[in-house]
Amino acid sequence: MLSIETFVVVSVIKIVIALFVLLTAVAYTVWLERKVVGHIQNRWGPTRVGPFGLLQPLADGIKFIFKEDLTPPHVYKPLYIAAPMIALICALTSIAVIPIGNWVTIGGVHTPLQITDLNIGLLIILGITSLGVYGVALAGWSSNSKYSLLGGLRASAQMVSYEVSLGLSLIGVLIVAGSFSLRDIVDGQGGHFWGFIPKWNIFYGGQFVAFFIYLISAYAETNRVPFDLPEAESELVAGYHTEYSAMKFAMFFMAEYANMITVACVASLLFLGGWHGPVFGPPILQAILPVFWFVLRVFGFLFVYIWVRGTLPRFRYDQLMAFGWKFLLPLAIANLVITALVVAWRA
Amino acid sequence: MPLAPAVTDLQQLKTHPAIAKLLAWNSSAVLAAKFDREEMTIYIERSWLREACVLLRDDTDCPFNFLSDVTCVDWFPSEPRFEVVYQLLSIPKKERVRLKVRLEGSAPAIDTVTSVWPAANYFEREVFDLFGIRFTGHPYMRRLLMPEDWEGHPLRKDYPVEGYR
Amino acid sequence: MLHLTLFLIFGAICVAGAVNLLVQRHPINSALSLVVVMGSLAGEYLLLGAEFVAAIQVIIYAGAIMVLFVFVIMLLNAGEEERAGGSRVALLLGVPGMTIGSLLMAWVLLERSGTQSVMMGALPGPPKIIGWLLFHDFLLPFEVTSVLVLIAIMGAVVLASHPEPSQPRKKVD
Amino acid sequence: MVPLSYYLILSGVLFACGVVGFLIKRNIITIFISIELMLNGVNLSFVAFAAQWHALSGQVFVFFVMVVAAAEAAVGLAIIIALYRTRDTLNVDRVNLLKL
Amino acid sequence: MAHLTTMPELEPGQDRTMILNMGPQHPSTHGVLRVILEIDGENVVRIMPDIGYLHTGIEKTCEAKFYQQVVPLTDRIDYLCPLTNNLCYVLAVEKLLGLEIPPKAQWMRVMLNELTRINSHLVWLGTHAMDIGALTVFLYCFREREDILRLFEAVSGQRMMTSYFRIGGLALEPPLGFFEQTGKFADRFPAKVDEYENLLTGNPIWMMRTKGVAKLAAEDAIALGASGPTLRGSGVDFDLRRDMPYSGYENFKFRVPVAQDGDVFSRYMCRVRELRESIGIVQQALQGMPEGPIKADAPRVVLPDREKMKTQMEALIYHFKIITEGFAVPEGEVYQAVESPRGEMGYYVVSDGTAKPYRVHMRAACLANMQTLPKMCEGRLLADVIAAIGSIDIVLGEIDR
Repeated sequence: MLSIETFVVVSVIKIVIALFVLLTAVAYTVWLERKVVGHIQNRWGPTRVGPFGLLQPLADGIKFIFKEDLTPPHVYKPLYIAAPMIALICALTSIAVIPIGNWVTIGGVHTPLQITDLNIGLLIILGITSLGVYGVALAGWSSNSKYSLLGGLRASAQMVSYEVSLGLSLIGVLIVAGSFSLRDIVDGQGGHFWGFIPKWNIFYGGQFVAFFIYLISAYAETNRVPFDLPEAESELVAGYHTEYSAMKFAMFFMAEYANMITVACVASLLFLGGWHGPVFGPPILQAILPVFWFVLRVFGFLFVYIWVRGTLPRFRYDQLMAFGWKFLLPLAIANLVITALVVAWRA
Repeated sequence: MPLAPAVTDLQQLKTHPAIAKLLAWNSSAVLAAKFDREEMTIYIERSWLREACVLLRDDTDCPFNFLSDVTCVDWFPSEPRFEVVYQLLSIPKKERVRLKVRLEGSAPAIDTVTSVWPAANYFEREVFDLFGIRFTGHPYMRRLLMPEDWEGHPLRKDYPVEGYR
Repeated sequence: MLHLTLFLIFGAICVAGAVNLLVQRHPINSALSLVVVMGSLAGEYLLLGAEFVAAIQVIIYAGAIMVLFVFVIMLLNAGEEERAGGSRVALLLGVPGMTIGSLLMAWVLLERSGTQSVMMGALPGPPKIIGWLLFHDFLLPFEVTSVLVLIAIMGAVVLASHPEPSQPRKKVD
Repeated sequence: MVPLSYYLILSGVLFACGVVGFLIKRNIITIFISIELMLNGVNLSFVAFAAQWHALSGQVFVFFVMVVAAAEAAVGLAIIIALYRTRDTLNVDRVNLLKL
Repeated sequence: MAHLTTMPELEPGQDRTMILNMGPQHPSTHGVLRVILEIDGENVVRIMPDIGYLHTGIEKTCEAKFYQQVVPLTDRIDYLCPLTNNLCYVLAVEKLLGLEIPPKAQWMRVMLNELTRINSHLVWLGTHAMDIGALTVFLYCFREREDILRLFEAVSGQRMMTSYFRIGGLALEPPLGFFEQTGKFADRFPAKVDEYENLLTGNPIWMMRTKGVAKLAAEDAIALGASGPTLRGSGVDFDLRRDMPYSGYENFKFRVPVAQDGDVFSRYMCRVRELRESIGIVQQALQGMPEGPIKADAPRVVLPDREKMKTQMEALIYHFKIITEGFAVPEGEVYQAVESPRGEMGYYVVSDGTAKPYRVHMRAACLANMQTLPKMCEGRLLADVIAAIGSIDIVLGEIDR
C-alpha cells in the first residue's frame, strides 16, 4: 500500500499524462480521419502544415483559440456556456478508469497503467457517458435556434435509445467475465484455445453478436455516420452546435473525438482482449509491447469508424429509431439470454 | 432550310388537329392562326381561353396534356399591348401548339389556367411579377422573383432599365 | 477526517443544489440542480461504501430519468413559471415551517443518536452480493417491479401518443 | 468517521427541500422534480441505515425506489405532455378542472 | 386539380407546429433556394418554396443586346449545363433566320451536349449523395467532372462558361487531339459509373432513404409540368431528343431510361442510366464525326475566319458590320425546346426584324419541376425534403434567371 503522499503524487502524474495523451490522441484522431477519408476520397487531406500535415491539429487549435467567440443574442447564456463544458468534461473523465496495460514498477513505485482501478469501472464509464447527453441536449435547447433544438432533441432521443442496446451488449461480456472491473475482464481474456485462437471475448465468449451490437450502438452514441443525425449537415446545418463558434465549438469537437477514443478503448478491453498479445524481447520492450498491442486495437477500431464514415449514407430519423428499438434491442436481449444460458450450462 | 412565308389563312390551317377541334367547338373563340417556321400559333378570344384549354387538354385524338410554358410579350406602345403566350405540348402525339391571347394595356387581366394545368401556377406568377398581368382566380397571386415590395413590373418595355429613381 | 471532509463537501453541494432547485424559476435550471444533487449523492453513497448503488444512481437517475425530464422540458419549451397568488401563502408559511421542522429533527437526531457513527466504506455493496440479494431474497418484489415498469411503459406510450389528427382541438382558458 | 446522524440530517434536509418545492412551485414539472428530490433524500437514509445495521437489503430497497421513480417519471411526464396538449399550460393553478 | 396548386399562407404555431426557414443559406438547398417548412416535430405539414434570390434579369438584359451577344448570357442561366443553354438559344435564332448548319457542327454540338449532360448529372449525383450523407461519391463525381471540364477548356478556352456555340455553327475548330482525349474519357467513364453505383445503388441505407420516398404519380407529374428525369422517373416515357429531335439527334441510337415508381430512387436510377446512354452517344458521335466546315455559309450572320479577315475585303466588312451593328433577324417568333439534363429547356425568341431580340424568354425546367416539391414532401419527414430537393436536381440560376 502506498503512502497517501505518494498516492497523490502518482495520481497527479498519471492524470496529467493521461490527459496529455488523450488530448493529443484526440487531435491526431482528427488528423487521421482527415487523412484516411481524404485517401478514400481520392485526395490528400492536410499536407501543408508540417510533414504529412502532422502539425495541422496544432494549427487548428491555434485557429480555434484565436477565432472570435460569438454569443448569439437570445441564447440562454448560463447553459449555453455550460453545455460544451459538460460535454467535454464527461468525455474526458471516463478515461480515468480505462487501463491501458498491466502493472508496472517505475522508480520503486508499483502502479497500474490506469488512473484508478475501480471494481465497478465499467459502470463508471457507462454513468459518465450517460451524462454526456446533457451537453448535447442543453446546447441544442439553450441556443434558442430551431435547427439546434431539432438537433438537440434528435441527439437526446438517439443517445438514450441506443444506450439501452449498448448497455445490454456489454452485459453479455459481464456474464462471461463475472466482474465489472475492466482489469479483471481483460485478464480473463488471456491465453488461447484450440492452440491458436486468442481467448478474446469476441471469439471465446461467443460475444460476436454483442460486438456487432456494441459497434453499431457506439456509432450512434458518438453521433457518427451513419447515425450523425443530430449534426446532419444537410438537414440541420450543424444540429446542436449550429450556434457555437471558436473554443466552444472546439469543445464539442474534442468531446466527440474523445468519446470515440473512449468507445474504442472499451471495445478493445471488452471484446478484443485488451493488451494481450505476443510479448518478447528485452524487459523494456516487454513493458512497452502490451501498451502497443492495446493502442493498435484502439487504432484499428478508430480506423473502422473512419472507414464507415467514408462509405455510408445517413439514416433517417424514424429509420434510426426503428433500427434501434426493433432490431438492435431484441437482438441484444436475445444475445443476453443465450449467453446466460450457455454460461449457466457450462457452470 | 430557307424561310417559307407564314401561313395565316384560317381555311388552309383547318387540318391541324388543335384548330379543327377549336373551330368545331366554337368558331368565335379562334380569332386567327399562324403557321410560321413549322410552329402553329392560335389567337384565342380572351373570354374563351379557359374553356379552350380544357378542350385541348381533354381532346381524345391529340391531347395537349402538358403545359410547357406561359409567358408574355409586351408590344408597347401599340394596342392591344400584351400578348400572353401559352406553349402546349402533346406528350402522346409529340405535337406542339402555341396559344396567344391579346390584352389591352390598362389593368390587363385574364383567367387563370391553374385549374386546367397546375403547372401554370409559377409561370403565371412570374408573368404577373414581371408584366403586371393579373390572372383572375389564381390561388396565390404574389410576386415570384422580385421582392414583395418592388415597384413596377420590370419586363414591360416602358420600365426604365436602371429602375425607378 | 478525510471522511468528514468529503462528507461535508458532498453534503454542501447537495444542499446547495436542493436550495438552488427551489430558488430557480426556470424548470430546466431546477432539473439541472437536481442532477447536481444526484451526482453528489452518488458521492455520499460511495463514502458509505455502496459503490453499486452510486453507479446506478448516476446511470439511472442522472443519466436516464433526468434526461427524460430535460427532454420533456425542451419538448414543451416550458418557460419561466409565473407567480400565482396561492404560492405566496405557501412560501410564507411553508418555508419557515419546514426550516423549523428540519432544525428540530436535526436536533433530535444529534441528541439521541449522535453516538453511533459509520466508517468510510462501512458496508461495501459489491454488485455480486446485491445481485444475489435481488435474485434470491427479493425475487418476488423484483418481478413485481418489472411488471410495474412494463405497465408504466405501456401507459406512457398510450398517454403521450398523438391524438387523432382529425379530432378538433378544444381551447380552454 | 462520520456520525450516522449527519447522514440522516442531510437526508432530512433534502426531503424538506423537496416538500418546500412541492408546496411553493407552480410549474408542474418543477413539482415533479421536487418529488424526485424527496425520493433521493429517502434513498440516502436507506443507504445510511443499511451501513449502520450491516444489512444490504437497505441498498436493495434503493433499487426498488429507483425503479418506481423511473416508472413514475415515465407515466408522469406522459401525463404532463398530454396535459400540455389539451390545456396549453404547465401551471397547476390553471389545471383546476377535471374535464375539458 | 386544386390540391396541386393551393398555396395557403403559412401562419406560425397554430397547432403545435413550428415554422422552419430552410435557406436561402442552407447546406442542402443547392444555392439560394428558400424553403419555408411547417413542421410538427420531424414531420412536414406544409412546405412552400420561395425563390427569386438569384434573379438577375437576364431576359431583360437580352433585349438590349445583339443576337450574338446574348450567347454568353445564356451560359449564366443554368450554370451546370451552359452548352445546353447555348444550343437551345442558337437553335432558336437559327430557326428564326432559317439557317442550315453543317453536319460537323451539328455532331459536335450533340457530342458536347451529352458531355454537358454527364457533367451536370455528376454534380447532381455528388451533391444528392452528399445530402443523404454519402460524402465520398461527391468527390468521385467531381474527379470525372474535372476531366470533362478539361475537355471544355480545350475546346472553348473556358471551363464552365463556355459560350462555344455560335449562331450558325461553332466558335472555333476543336484543337488537335481533342477527339482522342474525348475518346479516352468515353472509354474509361462507364467503369467510373460502376464505381458510383457500387457505393450507392445496392447500399441498404441508400435504398431505405430513397425507395418509396417523395413519390410523384405520373398524372401529377404531367399536370405540374415536370419534365426530364423527374417526369421519366414517374414512368412517362418522353424525351425531346428522341421524340422531337433537334440538331441531328435522329442520327444517334440511344435508349431513354424510364423508371416506374416515381420516388427518389427512380429518379436516381433514371439519371444514372442516362449517364451511360450519354457516354454512348458521345462514342457514336466520335466514331461518325463528319468532315467539313464548322460554320454555316452565311456571311452576314457568321463571323469570318481570322485568316480571311486579314486577306479579303468583304470578310473584313462583314466582320465589322456584325460586330458593330449585328445582323437583322426576320420578324417572327420561335419556341425551341431541347432536353436539358433537368428537362425541357425552352427558348421563346420574338424578333421584330431588328438586330436585337424583341423578347427572349427561357422556359426553365427547374421552375416547373420545383412545383412538384410540395406534392412530394407534404406529410413526410424533414430528411425526406432534403432527398426530394436533391432528386429533382434544381439549379437556382435557371429557376430565377
